[in-house]
Amino acid sequence: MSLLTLSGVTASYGPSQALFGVDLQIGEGEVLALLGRNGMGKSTTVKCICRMLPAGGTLTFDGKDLGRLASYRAARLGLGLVPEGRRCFGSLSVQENLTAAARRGAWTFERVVELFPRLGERRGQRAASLSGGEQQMLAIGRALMTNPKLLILDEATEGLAPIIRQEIWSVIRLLKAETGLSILVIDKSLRELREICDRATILERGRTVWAGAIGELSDDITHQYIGV
Amino acid sequence: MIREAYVNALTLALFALIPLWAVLADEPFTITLMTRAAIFAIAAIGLNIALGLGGLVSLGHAVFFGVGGYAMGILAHHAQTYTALSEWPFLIEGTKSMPVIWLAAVVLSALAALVIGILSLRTTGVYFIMITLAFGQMFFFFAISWAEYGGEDGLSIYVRNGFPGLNTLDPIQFYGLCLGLLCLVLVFAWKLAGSPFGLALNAARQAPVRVETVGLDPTRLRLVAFVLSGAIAGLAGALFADLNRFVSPVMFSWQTSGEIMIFVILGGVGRLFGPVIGALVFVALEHWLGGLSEYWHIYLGLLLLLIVLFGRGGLIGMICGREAVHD
Amino acid sequence: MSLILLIEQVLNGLQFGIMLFLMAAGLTLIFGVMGLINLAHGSLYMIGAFCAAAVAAWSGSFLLGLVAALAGAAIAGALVELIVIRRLYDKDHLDQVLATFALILIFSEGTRWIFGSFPLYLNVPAYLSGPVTLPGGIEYPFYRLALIIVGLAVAAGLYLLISKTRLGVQIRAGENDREMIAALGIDIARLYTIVFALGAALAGLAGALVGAIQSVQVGMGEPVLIMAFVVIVIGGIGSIKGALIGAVLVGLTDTLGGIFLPEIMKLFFDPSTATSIGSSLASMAIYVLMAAVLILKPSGLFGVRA
Amino acid sequence: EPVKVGMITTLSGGGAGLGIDVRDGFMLAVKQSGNEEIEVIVEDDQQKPDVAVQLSDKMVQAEKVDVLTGIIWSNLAMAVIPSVTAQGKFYLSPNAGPSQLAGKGCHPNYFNVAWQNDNLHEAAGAYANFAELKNTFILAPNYPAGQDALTGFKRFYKGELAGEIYTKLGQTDYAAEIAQIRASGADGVFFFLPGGMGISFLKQYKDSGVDLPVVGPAFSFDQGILQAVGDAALGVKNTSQWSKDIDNETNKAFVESFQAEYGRLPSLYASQGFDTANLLLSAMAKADVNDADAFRAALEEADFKSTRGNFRFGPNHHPIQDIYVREVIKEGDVYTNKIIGTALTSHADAYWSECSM
Amino acid sequence: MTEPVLQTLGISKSFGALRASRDISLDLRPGEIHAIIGPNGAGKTTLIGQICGTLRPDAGSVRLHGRDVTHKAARERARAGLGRTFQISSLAMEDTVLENAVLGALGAGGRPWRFWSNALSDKGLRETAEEALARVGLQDHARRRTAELSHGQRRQLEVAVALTLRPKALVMDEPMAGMGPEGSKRLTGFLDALRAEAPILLVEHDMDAVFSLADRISVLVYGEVIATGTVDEIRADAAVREAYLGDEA
Ligand SMILES: Nc1ncnc2c1ncn2[C@@H]1O[C@H](COP(=O)(O)OP(=O)(O)OP(=O)(O)O)[C@@H](O)[C@H]1O
Ligand SMILES: Nc1ncnc2c1ncn2[C@@H]1O[C@H](COP(=O)(O)OP(=O)(O)OP(=O)(O)O)[C@@H](O)[C@H]1O
Ligand SMILES: [Mg+2]
Ligand SMILES: [Mg+2]
Repeated sequence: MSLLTLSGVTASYGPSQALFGVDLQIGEGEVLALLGRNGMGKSTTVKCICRMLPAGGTLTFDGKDLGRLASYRAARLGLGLVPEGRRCFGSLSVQENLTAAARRGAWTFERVVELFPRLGERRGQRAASLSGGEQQMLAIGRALMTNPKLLILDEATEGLAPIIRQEIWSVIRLLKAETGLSILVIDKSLRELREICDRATILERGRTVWAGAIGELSDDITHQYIGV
Repeated sequence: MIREAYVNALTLALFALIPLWAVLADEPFTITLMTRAAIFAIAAIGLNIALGLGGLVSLGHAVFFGVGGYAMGILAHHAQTYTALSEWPFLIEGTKSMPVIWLAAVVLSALAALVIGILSLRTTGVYFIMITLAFGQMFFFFAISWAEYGGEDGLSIYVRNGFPGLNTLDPIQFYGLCLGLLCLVLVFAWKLAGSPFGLALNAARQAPVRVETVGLDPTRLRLVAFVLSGAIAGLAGALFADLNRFVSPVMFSWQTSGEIMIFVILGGVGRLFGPVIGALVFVALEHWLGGLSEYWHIYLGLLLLLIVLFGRGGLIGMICGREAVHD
Repeated sequence: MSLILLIEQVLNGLQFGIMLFLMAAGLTLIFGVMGLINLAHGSLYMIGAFCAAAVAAWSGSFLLGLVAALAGAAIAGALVELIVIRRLYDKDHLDQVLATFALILIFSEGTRWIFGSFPLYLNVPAYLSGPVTLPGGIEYPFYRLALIIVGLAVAAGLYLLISKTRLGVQIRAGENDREMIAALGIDIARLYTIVFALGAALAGLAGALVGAIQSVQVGMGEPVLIMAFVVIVIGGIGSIKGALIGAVLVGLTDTLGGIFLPEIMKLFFDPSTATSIGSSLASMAIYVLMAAVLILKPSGLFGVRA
Repeated sequence: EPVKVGMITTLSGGGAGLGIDVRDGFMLAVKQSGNEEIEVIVEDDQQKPDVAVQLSDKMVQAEKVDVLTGIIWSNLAMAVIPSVTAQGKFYLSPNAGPSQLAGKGCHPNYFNVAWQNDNLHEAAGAYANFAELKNTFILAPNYPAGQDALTGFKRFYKGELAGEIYTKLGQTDYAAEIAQIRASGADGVFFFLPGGMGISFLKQYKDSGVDLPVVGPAFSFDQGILQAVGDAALGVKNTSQWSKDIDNETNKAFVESFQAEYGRLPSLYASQGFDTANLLLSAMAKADVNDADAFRAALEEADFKSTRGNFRFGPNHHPIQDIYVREVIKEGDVYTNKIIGTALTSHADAYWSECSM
Repeated sequence: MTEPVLQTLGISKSFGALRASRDISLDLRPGEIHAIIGPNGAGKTTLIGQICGTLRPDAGSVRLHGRDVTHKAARERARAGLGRTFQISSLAMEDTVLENAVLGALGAGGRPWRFWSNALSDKGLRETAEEALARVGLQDHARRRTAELSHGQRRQLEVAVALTLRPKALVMDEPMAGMGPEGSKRLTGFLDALRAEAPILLVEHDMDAVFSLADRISVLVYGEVIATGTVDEIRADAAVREAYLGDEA
């Protein structure tokens, strides 16, 4: 059974429509890549899932209709968001950023620090003065602290050093293997995505134009829709 | 949604036609009200340059309004009593001539804005609001105890000052003068918004670091905006004092600063005609509701509340929607 | 001036400062922590005082009056948040200014409509009134000592709430990015209603406590509002410690300025002129202090640079 | 054609109580006269000078009133009166009496039916002598009326001053001043702190344990405000040209009918409004308002029954009247005043000689 | 050897106990792309801040065209021809794309004190702006509000604004971040061509781009330059692999 299902989702920013019909499914324990060029609606889709933007069409998560829920209720169903641009709470310390989001479960402050030791070193520092990469780790840690069923990573490796990026990919692999967490990833690094994702969905101008197992993603298709 | 240009034209038409009607219908008080609205509009346009364009939320514009007012009060007072304003280092005499008074008001309030601006612009955001308020309060308390010019009682000048070729005692002629100045100030504000300076100032409000990295000094841009803004408010202050033939420390009070700001917000921050519409509507409401009940403030409050809750970006925002992307 | 008098005046300054803190405490929460410009804070202060006066007159109990002040202001605050403020979080700060200005009009005239145009009676209860003698022979009103204690307790409570509890962390996170904290599963809307009501209750409490030694009348909240803003800004927005220190600084400046400036002026002018000039300067003193602090430290004494 | 009266007074905001009382007193007199020939237009000045000026323009230009009245505050009076009298209108002041308008700035069309601002303070000074205060501490807010108050007090007071301080306008905490009073060795305190300032001062004074005798003008002890001060005011002596127990028929009838009409005791301000209306009505009975000279002469005669008993105008159109000393007492549950003596008899103001009228 | 366009001489900077830059000396020569890589938090942005004038070094000096600019404000360095893009987009969001570009042109001209003429109808300004937009491929979006752009498009605009300055040297903080693969590829090609016009100090975590573009690479770790060299030298450096590259070499 699929954990998250979107069908025919539409959304607009004021008068300008950004999504025209997005269909997408993520099964339990599945890792899905959401692909597309810049500005094609990936982040907008994520916003619709997290109820940060009103959406048309149907969205169900874990058997429940997301349609009319307030953002915080949707999140409590088990959505953990690492948003585009990190959006850490700048005036809070690292530790406070993490505790603000905490919900009961396997992920605790200690475990997050274990995952990202650097956050432990900087636990008292205000998030606004962290380096870009540190902020990115904080954003991931913060999402994990909510102990989600579905982790949504919107460009979560943006701006990270290769070695850390590798680390994050291995964390994702680990999460996938050990905890059975479902994950939605948006990332530009196709190479890694091919390795860890089960399936992929491609957006073009606010529509789902391709969906399938990652193995079926041919070079022709990526060339057509992603440009590489 | 109605095009903003139509709303602007309609507003100007109201400013032209209502007083005309008032003359024909012999309703001189309506002219006085419109004069009041026009003067407040000038002050609010001044503030809007700092507030809307520069993002400088000044709760101290009463200072400039008051400096303008006192420039007029003091000059006219000395002219009236045939005493010199100062004899050293050089002789300064009072005057009852509006153009001279305006010049003095503009120059003095610009100076005040320069000094206050230099000191205040070190701060940003809420701190800026509060430091400008602090300067306002200093002027207010100073004026209250400035016995020489009436202290809290203020200064009356019994006859309105003169303008060459006009009879300013005639309400409609004085109104014409104010309307003329309002139009001038409007044109200036309009040109300013589209000018290189306006563009840079606008960007300095949104992304000061960006402005800095293209080689401009955001603080200096803001300072110039603040001075321009103060000078215009000063001009309005001189006119307001002349309308009432009276100045008092109330012109310096934080409530006055607040009111000027309310005009801008009510009409629409950063929109050319926002302050004008705000001032007109506020004066009209005050007048009309004042006659309804002793507790008319409640109605005024409710109306303002409805406007904020259901309109985005003040009255203009409510009528015309969000600002069009201009070419 | 005798040493005893000097000490007493310093004590008065401190005491006035803590009273200012009490008045500013609610504002620190709403403005400093939630980041909401609430001009109607003074109105909540007034509502507290009026509720206390009405209930104390009816029941004869000052304590019941205080309870009523807390409850009345909290309810008013919660309603305001639910009906008005809630719709303004995602709007411009300036819309908050206009809306809360409108609320001042409504509250002031509404209060006058209900309670009439004359000041109300609210007095210190017998068991708290009269002077006590402090070590050194200073006679000091007992009630003011009580105010100091309440003020310090509120300061400590707020400090713990904001910096030590998860609730405090979430409130501050909400100020940074409301949308994001909601996306993490926190019902920020309800949280804000609670915080706003709490801030309002503190304002109401201050109104009742301070109203007992001042006059309970329409418009009593506006000067307080300005003072409270001054206090918070000097201390640095968002810092409880800053607000407390700012309050004491303002209290000392105001009190000692009022005493010493006229004396200093007497060195230069005849007594009558000197008192007049001196007290004009004294009325400006706290604003000069605020401007000076901000010029030297643009984000207040303990504020963090945005 | 009826006489049109424009009343500009404070009906909203914190100072509304005074304006409402003046209005109610005035309207009561008009109603009792049964005179159909008078039309009163009332407007709220919000205690703002510029609004008052606007309204006076409106009254003169649009309503074409014959007589203006109603202003409570000196600063509003200074903004309005010179210009309306210059335009040939009559102005009858039911409350404010700034010194400029009594002296050099007096005007034939301006009549003050209340007092010159200094009067009650002068009476307090006289009373302080009588009460044998030798070393008084005096305080008032730092603005023109406050400065006039202390000057007025000193004009009649003969003893020493233990201290003289100006407080901030709108100040609400007086701990520091009270400490100064305590330390000054004074044997009495005179203060002029109108409105909420006086309430705060008295409450705090009482609570401080300093128990020197206090005198002040009636403003802080008037009917509207006393209930809010409560016990703290009991026994305080204050000076006033009116009190509800002044023993004459007019006053008795006024107090009774006011209470019947509005359900509260009348205040000083109500009596002033009432007297102002009666003065106007008396002049209307004698002359046509359009005949300015005759009407002015009729006003000058002050041929009406004042609630204060003796009342006449001096050459500068300010009252010559007795000023009483009252003591705050409690009648049942209500705090009120009782006359205990007369401070000054047939007292005129200090400025009339400067008036060249 | 040609004179460096940009040079830092032993600059150091601490935040409290944290030494974010330690005695860093490096330079940028005409026509080259000099990449700076290093782990997150190594102090790259801090270094750029000091070069561009938004941070003041505790010690050391910065030279632009041989002139000491250590004590010059950011805007003065910009006017002297130093262009910069930010790690986190910093643009006037309510303004249109074109207006943002015109702002750059305006700053380069250094004449914002014109209160009467219209900025957008000024031919010089507008041409400069439109040309820069066209070069990054945003010409079709000129009339849109910046807030409506997607993340990647904003990055392009950042570069465009820097170009309107007609810079003599460019300092870019992670220009590829947030660009899709296609966008990165295009930007790579673009920077490659740009280096002749203005040498580039490039901070970037996208190793494909760095390896294909950089003439030299400096590696910053804990605020210290641990290695400088050609692509091949750096790829082969064990310390760099351990601290930064991992197996991506
Ligand atoms: N706040 C906004 N207001 C108006 N339009 C917007 C807004 N945010 C995004 N858009 C528009 O919606 C479309 C989709 O944007 P979205 O951010 O979802 O793209 P994306 O696929 O995430 O791109 P990228 O890879 O660059 O992040 C774009 O055309 C963009 O211009
Ligand atoms: N204002 C500041 N106060 C305290 N610490 C700071 C401040 N600015 C930066 N730092 C710290 O200095 C270190 C260097 O930060 P910097 O932003 O330069 O890193 P970076 O190399 O650009 O990293 P990234 O690649 O992740 O962007 C980080 O550990 C950061 O937390
Ligand atoms: Mg995106
Ligand atoms: Mg960085």
